[in-house]
Amino acid sequence: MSEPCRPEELMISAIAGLLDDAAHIAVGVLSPIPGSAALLARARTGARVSIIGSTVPEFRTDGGVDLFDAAGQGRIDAFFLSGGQIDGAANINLTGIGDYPGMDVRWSGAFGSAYLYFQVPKVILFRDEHSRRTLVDKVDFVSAPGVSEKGVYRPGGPHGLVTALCVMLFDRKAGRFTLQSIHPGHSLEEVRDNTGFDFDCPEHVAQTRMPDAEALGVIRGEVAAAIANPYPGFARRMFAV
Amino acid sequence: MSEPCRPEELMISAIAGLLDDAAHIAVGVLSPIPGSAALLARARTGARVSIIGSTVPEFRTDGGVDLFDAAGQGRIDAFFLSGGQIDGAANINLTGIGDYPGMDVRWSGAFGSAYLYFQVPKVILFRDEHSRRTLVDKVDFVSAPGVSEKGVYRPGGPHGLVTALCVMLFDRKAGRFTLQSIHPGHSLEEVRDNTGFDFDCPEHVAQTRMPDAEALGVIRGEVAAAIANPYPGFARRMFAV
Amino acid sequence: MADTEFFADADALARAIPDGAKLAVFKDCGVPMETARALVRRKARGLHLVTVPTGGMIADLLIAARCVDSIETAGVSLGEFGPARAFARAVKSGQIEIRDTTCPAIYSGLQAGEKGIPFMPMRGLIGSDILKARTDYALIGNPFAQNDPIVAVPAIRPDIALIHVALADRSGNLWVGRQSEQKIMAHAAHRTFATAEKIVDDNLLENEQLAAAGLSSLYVSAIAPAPGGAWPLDMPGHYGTDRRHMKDYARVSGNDDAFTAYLAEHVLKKPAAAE
Amino acid sequence: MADTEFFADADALARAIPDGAKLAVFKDCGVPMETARALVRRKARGLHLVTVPTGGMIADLLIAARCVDSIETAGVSLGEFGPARAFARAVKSGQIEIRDTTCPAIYSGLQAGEKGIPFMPMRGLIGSDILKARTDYALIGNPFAQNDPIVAVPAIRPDIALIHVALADRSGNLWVGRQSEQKIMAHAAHRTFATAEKIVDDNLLENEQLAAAGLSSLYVSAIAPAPGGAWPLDMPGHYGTDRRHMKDYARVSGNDDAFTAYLAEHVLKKPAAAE
Repeated sequence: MSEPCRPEELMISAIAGLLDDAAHIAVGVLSPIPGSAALLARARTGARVSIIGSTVPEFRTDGGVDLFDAAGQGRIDAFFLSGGQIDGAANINLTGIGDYPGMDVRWSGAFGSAYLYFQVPKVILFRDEHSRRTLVDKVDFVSAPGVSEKGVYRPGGPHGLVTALCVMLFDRKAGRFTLQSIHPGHSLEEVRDNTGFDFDCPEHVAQTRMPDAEALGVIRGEVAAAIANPYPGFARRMFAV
Repeated sequence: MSEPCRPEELMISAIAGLLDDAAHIAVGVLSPIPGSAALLARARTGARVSIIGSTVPEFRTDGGVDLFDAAGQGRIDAFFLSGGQIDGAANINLTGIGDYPGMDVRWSGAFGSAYLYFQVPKVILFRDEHSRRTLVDKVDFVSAPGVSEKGVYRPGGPHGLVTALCVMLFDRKAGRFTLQSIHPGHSLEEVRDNTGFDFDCPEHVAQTRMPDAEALGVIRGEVAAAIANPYPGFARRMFAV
Repeated sequence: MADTEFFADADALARAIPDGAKLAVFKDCGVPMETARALVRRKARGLHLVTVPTGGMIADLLIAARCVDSIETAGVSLGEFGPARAFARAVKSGQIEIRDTTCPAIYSGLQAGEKGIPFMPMRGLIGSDILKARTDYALIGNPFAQNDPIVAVPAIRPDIALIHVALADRSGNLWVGRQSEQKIMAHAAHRTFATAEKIVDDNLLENEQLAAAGLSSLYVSAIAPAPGGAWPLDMPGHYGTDRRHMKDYARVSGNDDAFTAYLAEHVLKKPAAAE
Repeated sequence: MADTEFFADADALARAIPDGAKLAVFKDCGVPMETARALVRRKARGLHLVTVPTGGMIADLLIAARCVDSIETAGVSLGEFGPARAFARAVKSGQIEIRDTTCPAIYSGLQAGEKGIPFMPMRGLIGSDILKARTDYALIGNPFAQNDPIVAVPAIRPDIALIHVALADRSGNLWVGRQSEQKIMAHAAHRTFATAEKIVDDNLLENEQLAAAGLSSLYVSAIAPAPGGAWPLDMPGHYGTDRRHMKDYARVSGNDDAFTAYLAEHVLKKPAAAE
């Protein structure tokens, strides 16, 4: 394992660290880094992993009715969401910027977020780009809300946020993020400068733990091999498989 | 066609006469006479016929979710129901006699009646035995009501009643049966004596039309052959096929 | 999410079904008769049956053997073989609690369970004595129309969906064939216990033709081999109904002495599977 | 119930789709691309698309070719090939009406349509700006609990479900494979128009293995042969995605001149089917 840990591998390892207690992890389309993290968690804990778009039978789920119903049945423990914008209350915006509906910037749409964010107990937000453009004070459009009023049925919700700079955990009662760890090579100042929302910060912020040699071996071995089925481009780029 | 028309063949013909405008006729379990009538109607009009329990692909329906949903979609035009008791308001009782739930006589249960009676535009009631035991003033238990209050969504309901003695039509507005025709060999008096409910009667009651030679030929030919798949016992007994 | 557990036979599988469990069983084509017999052999008690949507010999047998406390059903009958007399007698005597309904209400309740929603609206039922007796159903308004009442059928989530299938694989996947309702049952139930005519090595979900009627191991908690497991009922592609046996059963149903003899001969000592 | 009508090709089938029709199209594995191109060729106008539950190239192409007045969708994107620029531009300019929602709400609406019920309760959505914009959705109470609001998604009944399948037979039955959602679409829609890779003589519903994923002719109004009919998208068991073509399309999407050239080359003159 001569090659040093790459930023993507650190994020894979950081996300996997949040998945220890999830028995069934589902992964949406276009999520190769969370997908790899789910597979790393699987190698450690034996978790079941379902990846939308994979044709490997053990990962297969079509992202159709069955997937959403399974979430409703409580059979999915962890899922990943992203957003064009994510704000300090963990609201996510996958719809666009500006006044709805004739927005200045129009993205693809909410997909399953406005449902799965409510149903899956542990939703991990993932956004590689950590900037004031992506992590905003308040999203322009709430595709899916981070917290719900009392009385709204919501077994699920945000657990944490992983970016290229840090890991934050979300406190559902307070409705706020707390900085959990900063990736090696980055500083609290850098995180503050690039975050558009206010968040809580412990006195001493830990450094995100680097994946050890064993973890890197798993990532570059069985994870790389498995992730190539749904995400051939990613696997080629990252692992040359 | 030397053999004279049998009572079952007359009922088959009488029921088929009520099905002229039905493009899709569904038949429940244990309904060989209505099933034969549906097949006779099909020979005349080209109607689609679905028979629960048949394994012939063109008649096949499993009586599962698809059948009930198809009725909800408006894709079934005619269906048949029977009852341990049927009353003058076309209420049917498939549940039992006496006080519910510990009834003196307990039958199998309502099956799909409490739904299909509401959804299928033309429901034909069929009960071979015409007696004060089966055709009562008021059913002990309403498994499915004949008429509904204003405001209740009900595109379907009872169209008529065929027994071993006669054909009655049901007036949904009045909520009453009208005698339509009496089978050859039977009298109005006999019908009155054996009917436990009050019904309307025109001044001159027609005789139920006997199936002509062509109809008998179809019944004993293609209908007998087709009905043998879901109802082998009936076909053997009736048509020796 | 525990992995699928494999049992040696229906008796071992039935021992894992707790007394008092709420069991869903399908009406035909894959009735888990051998599991039912194994439940009788292990003297299961206090079961709550949900017939999907109607019941036949399996319900009558379990009731006659005093395994059942309550039944939710759209109807129980032996079909062309006659009435289910043990069922009728147990309802009349109050030996079991009866929760009458209509076929699509069972499906609606299971589909609500499958979706994780508290209820499913359903047309029909209004004005019936069934609705009057089902105080657990509600009448609600259609929010998109004036004065349009509709029944809300509460979700049904059985403890265990009990099914018999043609094929299972070593990964815990099942092939349910035309009986797509068995998928609804498995989704709605907390756990699914299946017996199978055959357990194969190849993953069923890798076969494009079979996969369409496949049920993922995600839903399957337990599998046991049981060739002839639906006997004396039919299993399409494997065997037809044992009509002579059904006629015999119809005669003993509801007759104590005859049923005791039937149990001794056909249930308590494990019968050879019919082919 | 008219019998299934057979058309010579997708162009003949597209001529039977009226302007202004509300069309449901599935997200992948059987996207009726050739029918979409035929709709562009016949200059269809005023279509209302319901993507099940999301849309890709088919929505983007029909919008760019000005066939579409409105779209109900959980999202439109070319996936790994990039954003659906024609879609985004048409939403921004108001060229099309957008009815945003979330995936399971499309399924819930279609399943309500399938069951003939006016609405389906659905968890989630509360507190989102999607729900605020969907004034056709309602918030109702759960009749079985206190203070438990839930969204009522109104039934969706498309005029036509537009699908592309691997197999059709001469009796009008289809084989939809793993894509069981295409059955939901067909049930919910008033009519289903299908193109097929292949039309076979044998009745698909007679084959026990195929029947489980069969869609009865009861639901199928029109069938036309269209080998390669999903191109440039994939058709499992037949062909994969034409990735080079998708990259080309992603480049022309939202660029008027380039799109005009694309139309001329790949749509207005009928392209050879990809294998």
